[in-house]
Amino acid sequence: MTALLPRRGLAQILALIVILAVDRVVSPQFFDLRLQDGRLFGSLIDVLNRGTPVALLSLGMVLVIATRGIDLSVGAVMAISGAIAASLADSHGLAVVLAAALGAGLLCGLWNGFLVSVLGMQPIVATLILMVAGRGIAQLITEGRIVTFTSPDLVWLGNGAVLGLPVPVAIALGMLILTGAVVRGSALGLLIEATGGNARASELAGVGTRAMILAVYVWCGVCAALAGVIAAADIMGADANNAGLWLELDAILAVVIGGTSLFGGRFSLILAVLGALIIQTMNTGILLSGYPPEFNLLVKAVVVLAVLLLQSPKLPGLAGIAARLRRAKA
Amino acid sequence: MENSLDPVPSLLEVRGISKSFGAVRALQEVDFTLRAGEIHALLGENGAGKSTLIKVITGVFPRDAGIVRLGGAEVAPRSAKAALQAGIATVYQEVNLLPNLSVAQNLFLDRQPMRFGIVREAEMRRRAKTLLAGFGLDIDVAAPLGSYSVAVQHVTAIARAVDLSARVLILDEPTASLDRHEVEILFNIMRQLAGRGIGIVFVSHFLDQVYEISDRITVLRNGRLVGERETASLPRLELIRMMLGRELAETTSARAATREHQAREVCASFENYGKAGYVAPFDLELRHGEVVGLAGLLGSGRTETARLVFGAERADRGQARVEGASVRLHTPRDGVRHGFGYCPEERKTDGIVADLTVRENIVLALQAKRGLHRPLSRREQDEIARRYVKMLDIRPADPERPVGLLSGGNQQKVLLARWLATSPRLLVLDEPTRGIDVGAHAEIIRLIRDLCDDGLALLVISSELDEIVTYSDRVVVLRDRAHVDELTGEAIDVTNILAAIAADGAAAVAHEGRA
Amino acid sequence: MKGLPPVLITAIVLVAGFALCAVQFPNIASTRVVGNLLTDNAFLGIVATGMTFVIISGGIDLSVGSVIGFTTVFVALAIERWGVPPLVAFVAVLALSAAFGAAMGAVIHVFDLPPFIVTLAGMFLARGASFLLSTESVPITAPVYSTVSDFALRLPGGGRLTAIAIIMLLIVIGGALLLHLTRFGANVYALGGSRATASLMGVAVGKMTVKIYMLSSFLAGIAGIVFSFYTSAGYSLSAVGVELDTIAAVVIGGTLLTGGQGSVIGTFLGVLIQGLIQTYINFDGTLSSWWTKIATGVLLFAFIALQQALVAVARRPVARSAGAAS
Amino acid sequence: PASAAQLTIGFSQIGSESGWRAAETSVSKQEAAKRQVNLKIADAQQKQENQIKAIRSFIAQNVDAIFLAPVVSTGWDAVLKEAKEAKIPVVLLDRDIDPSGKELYLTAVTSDSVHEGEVAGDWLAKTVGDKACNIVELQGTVGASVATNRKKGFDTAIAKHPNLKMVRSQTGDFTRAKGKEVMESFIKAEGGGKSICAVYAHNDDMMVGAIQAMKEAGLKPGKDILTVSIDAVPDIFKAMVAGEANATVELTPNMAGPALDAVAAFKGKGAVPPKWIQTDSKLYTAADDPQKIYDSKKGLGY
Ligand SMILES: Nc1ncnc2c1ncn2[C@@H]1O[C@H](COP(=O)(O)OP(=O)(O)OP(=O)(O)O)[C@@H](O)[C@H]1O
Ligand SMILES: Nc1ncnc2c1ncn2[C@@H]1O[C@H](COP(=O)(O)OP(=O)(O)OP(=O)(O)O)[C@@H](O)[C@H]1O
Ligand SMILES: [Mg+2]
Ligand SMILES: [Mg+2]
Repeated sequence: MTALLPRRGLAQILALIVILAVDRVVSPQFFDLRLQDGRLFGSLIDVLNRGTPVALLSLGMVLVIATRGIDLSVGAVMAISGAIAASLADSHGLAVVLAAALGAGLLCGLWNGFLVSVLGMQPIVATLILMVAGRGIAQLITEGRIVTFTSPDLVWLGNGAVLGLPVPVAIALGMLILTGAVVRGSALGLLIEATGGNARASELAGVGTRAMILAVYVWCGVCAALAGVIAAADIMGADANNAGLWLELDAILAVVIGGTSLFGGRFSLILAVLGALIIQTMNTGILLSGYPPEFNLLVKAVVVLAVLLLQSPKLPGLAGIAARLRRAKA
Repeated sequence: MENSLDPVPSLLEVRGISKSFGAVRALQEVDFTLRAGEIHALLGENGAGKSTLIKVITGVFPRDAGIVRLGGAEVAPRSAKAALQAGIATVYQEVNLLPNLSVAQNLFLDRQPMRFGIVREAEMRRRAKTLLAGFGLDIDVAAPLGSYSVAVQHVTAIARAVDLSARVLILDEPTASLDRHEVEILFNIMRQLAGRGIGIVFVSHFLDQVYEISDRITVLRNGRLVGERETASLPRLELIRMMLGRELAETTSARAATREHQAREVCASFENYGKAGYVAPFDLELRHGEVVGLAGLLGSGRTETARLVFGAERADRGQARVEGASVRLHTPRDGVRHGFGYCPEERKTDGIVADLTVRENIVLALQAKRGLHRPLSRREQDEIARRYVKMLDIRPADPERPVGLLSGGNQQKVLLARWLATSPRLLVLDEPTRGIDVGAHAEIIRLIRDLCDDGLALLVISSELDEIVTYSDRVVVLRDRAHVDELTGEAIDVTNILAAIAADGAAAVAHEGRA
Repeated sequence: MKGLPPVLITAIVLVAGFALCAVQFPNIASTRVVGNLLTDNAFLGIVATGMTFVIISGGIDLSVGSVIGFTTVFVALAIERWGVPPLVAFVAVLALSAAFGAAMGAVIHVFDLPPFIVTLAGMFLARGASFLLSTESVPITAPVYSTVSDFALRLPGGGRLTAIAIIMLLIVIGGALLLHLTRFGANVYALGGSRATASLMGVAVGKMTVKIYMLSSFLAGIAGIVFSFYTSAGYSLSAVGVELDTIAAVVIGGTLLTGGQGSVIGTFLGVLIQGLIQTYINFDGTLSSWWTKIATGVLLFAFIALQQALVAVARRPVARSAGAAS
Repeated sequence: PASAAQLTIGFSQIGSESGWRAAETSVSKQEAAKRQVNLKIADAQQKQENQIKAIRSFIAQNVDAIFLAPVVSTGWDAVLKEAKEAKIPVVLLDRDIDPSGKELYLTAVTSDSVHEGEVAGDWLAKTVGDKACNIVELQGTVGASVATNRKKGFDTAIAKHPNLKMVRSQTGDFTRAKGKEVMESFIKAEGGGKSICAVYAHNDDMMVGAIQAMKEAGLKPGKDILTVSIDAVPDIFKAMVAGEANATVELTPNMAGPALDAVAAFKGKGAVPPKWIQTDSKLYTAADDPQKIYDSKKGLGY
């Protein structure tokens, strides 16, 4: 299937290259890599590692957005699953911890999916409910403090390395492949795109649109829960107050940078993840640049606008070049 | 075609218009001339470029080459608004006014009667009412347009354009969802406007209507101008040859005689089936190899019957059986599972998924039927798509093109392909030939027959009584959301159907189109 | 009138909620609390009015919270540090915010980009700009400020209808008139029905888009000024997250996020419902930080679910008499 | 006059953005329970407008006193005036407000966050001595007054020592995750951390994250790189026990205790407290038996 490969990712790849180049300018050692304690070490690895939570979120978010939905609760779900994982980590095995945390994410997704597909609420308010209440639930679990743990298994999830890569990065990669395999290996991808493109027509064609919508919110919840576990494992503690705070916006941004329309329909998993990497490359660059933090948001705004303009259908820039290249090839 | 020697001054002159969408050359050096006071039919197969020409003229699409002159002066409207201001009013093919606005607002959008910067709501409604009355429509103009049937929406769109038209009125398939009576009213109005010197462009696939109303005809084929003729001096067969570039195979022979429809097995049956407030309970038997036509006026409940039969709407009484076994038909999925198919009448909102490709649209129902775990491989998909693109002559023959970019008629064919691909036992077609050109129309009717010969059961809704008569083995007549009559065999002809529809004497007056 | 039934339903939900709260805490049923409700939510009511236009037109504006923040900082600095007369500062900042909104609208239209993301960039931009102006909160001591914040119409029963509450009410009324009685308003609905169709029908879609976002930012600017009256200060972190409260208020008020339907009055009721939830939680006073969040979520759910149930009930008889319309 | 046993006090708390804040809330409850005061806590979720609403509703409920932990220093005049009109005394906790509001509150129980920064800076200057030292700073949330003040205090303290140089400063939003991420990039940007001699973090949470980043980069926090931060939350003492942190400046979570005493005295005997009850900004280092302090703080709700 072509779907895992970017069919139209030229603009995104170029954007990433440009930002990487700018990062190299503001920080000469940006591309340095060395091996230390069996893991790679360098700014590029930081980009991958720090980009992992948003990349995971965007894997779920892109499917939700493909059905014309949106999930504002992912940040709160991260907080919940992180809190659960941290509270159980020192008394239970990793399997139990993961099952509980991901199970919580699944329930959250079910709730969102229920509100949207069965009760027919507008996705943005339906998930706003859990966005507000979910963080409360997470804080309830931790009672507002930072619950720390020492369980080496869980710590490994956040800080370990496989084949030189940080474990979170390997997990994100695994999730990308898994999601891709499930979505594109089955008919799910087509049916989701049909549902998002025209729910009424799809329903009449026999597509179980409600089930599709439920499924994508559930998956989004699971992805968010996984991101939450990783975020907690990373700092060896669950910070229910701040974990995942405002990350829903980054995830949505990543999906849109990845070329998926907020009006549903066509989606690309790999480009959504690329979108997350673009955001993180920019963030890491800002941190390395040494500019005062007052500038962070301004830089972010300018970069986001620039990346979007690159993709604008109306701008005879990259999109045009890409189209011409494709035509030349065809 | 050089018209400079024309005695009648031309009102709208189009010269050498070209327009490409990527690799698709939709128009190539097309000329078109509209005189003041004439009704000019613009004809051609599906995808010939009629709608594109119109949109280029009104500036909705930028043109690649060519000029447009209006009343001798060159114009180049950059938007629909500019075209309106220049005096060109248009009803586009996929009309669709704004269903969320009231009928009155739709009629007077952007030109509401104002006082002190405030819209004079009452005045606007009064004018709307008067305007629609001219079209034989007496409805509550304050209600949202979306609460009315497609036909009412269509009439509203036409009324708006007519009211707007200063010099040129362009109607792209205005009659596709109107019935005879409304078409009559429309034609009367068109004649009056033409009498006032307004030039009218009329697009239609109904050749009868073209001959009834138009003065001249321009034919396009594959984006090129084929010719311009006086209607009166152009024989029908010649016209068809111009449009298709070939002869049309004979299709309209009577059919009933060739078939015996007694000994056929029942495919699906419905007893006392209905839904309160939707359609009165009815009995209906659909047999393998048989075509059942549903006839009735707009709003008589044909679409509703179709939706109940397919499972798109849930019945609240009665019993449905498939091959003798009683079944539950609560959702479209149930229908699909039992081997039903349904082409809805509103293809844009209920039919196509515009962003997806032709291939994906064609395999959608089959995939939904097979379920998630048995995905069609890309090769199977390609093959299915290729087969049906060829069988139905979908143009352009590119399965990877987003369906939304196809012309209206070709979209309709994609929908048909979607259901044929599921090899259904029962196919419900709601206005299957709407917007389809003469050639394809003949193809589809032949296809319907072939399908029946292979044992498919068909339930077809059409406002074209001739069409219904051509292929139906039985005709069920509806009135006021109830099945009122059933005609079989020799009894099926247009006169009898009309009589059944009008059994209460007042034929075709009820235009309470409110859904 | 179109849009009336949903508004009515929202009103019923509000009144029912208010009655329930008053049963538990009789103090709630006082003009003081009602006056507070209006004053405390004045800035929210103002931005929500603008947001209603944006959402009905099928868009969204995430930048409003940041624009409020920027406005407060700008006004405070202009008055206190640069010595500009307050009135001039107001005019300047309103011009600035209107231009900002117009720019966002232009980008959305010209480059055909999703409003969600363009206004998200706008949100970063405006917040970033206010950080550049000042990261410290700047108190405003100009006499106008104390005059305005001291002004209040006394209501019977000890309540106060403050100047900013009055400004908000005027803007809500003005917004409602603009939306429901003018050509501009009709075009807003048209855009929300379908941009493409509206354009085919001769609506100048580009100009409308620019104007709508301009209106939203302009009202966010007014809300910022009101906020600066409310707090007598300018602070770069003020009104963080207000965009979500605003969107929630608009949607609770019966406006469809997909555009094409809704009303300013509904939005106003939505703002009051949110204020009521807040007041209830404050009156309870026993809730910890987390229970506050959970309770807010639960109440939000309850209100929306109640509203949807009422809508479903209200729609049923229609369906029975005339079949299902889409 | 009401006796302390019958007092109802409304407390407008900022929110629960950090462990320290949670501890302040729970200590306040404990202190109120000790004195049998009915404490109503309204959580503002970090929003000033919510705090103003909360105060208004406390006034509407006619409480005996109002505690306010202001999220920002400005903008309280109007609502505090209302409280004054209603004759309800207001006590500020943890943070001060703009001077213009001086006569609108009874007293303020706060620490001096500029001073906290100074204490941290002074400790660093003393510890480093004459050696050249490159410092990196993890700031709090941009625009938060505590962050501004702690930066100001620290900058003043090190300005007197030309050998101390601030080389990088970026915001870590007061959180562990951001603290870790920012520290990671500082390490990369400063040649693997070799040129960094000390980290100053505006709160302990960010420092805990930074310590992890240093460890993962193969550095030894507390030895290769000195650490000094503020708040004195339990986890930083744990790090001290492990030799990974050097110093912290305490911000006591018990602001309510003195405040309750002041209100009780005022209500009972009409005793007017001083305008500012300053809490101690005590410096803790590894020399102060961090294990014991950790044990004593563990149960406070951090
Ligand atoms: N927006 C578009 N983008 C790309 N191709 C388009 C677009 N609009 C039309 N086309 C293509 O241009 C050609 C002409 O289409 P057009 O809609 O003008 O046909 P038509 O004559 O109106 O057909 P019909 O009778 O079916 O309405 C078709 O091949 C169609 O696929
Ligand atoms: N439950 C439903 N959901 C969505 N659309 C519906 C539903 N029921 C009917 N419709 C649509 O409402 C319109 C009203 O149909 P109408 O009353 O005109 O019936 P009809 O007899 O089928 O007439 P015609 O087919 O000539 O339009 C139809 O276009 C139909 O597609
Ligand atoms: Mg056409
Ligand atoms: Mg119909």
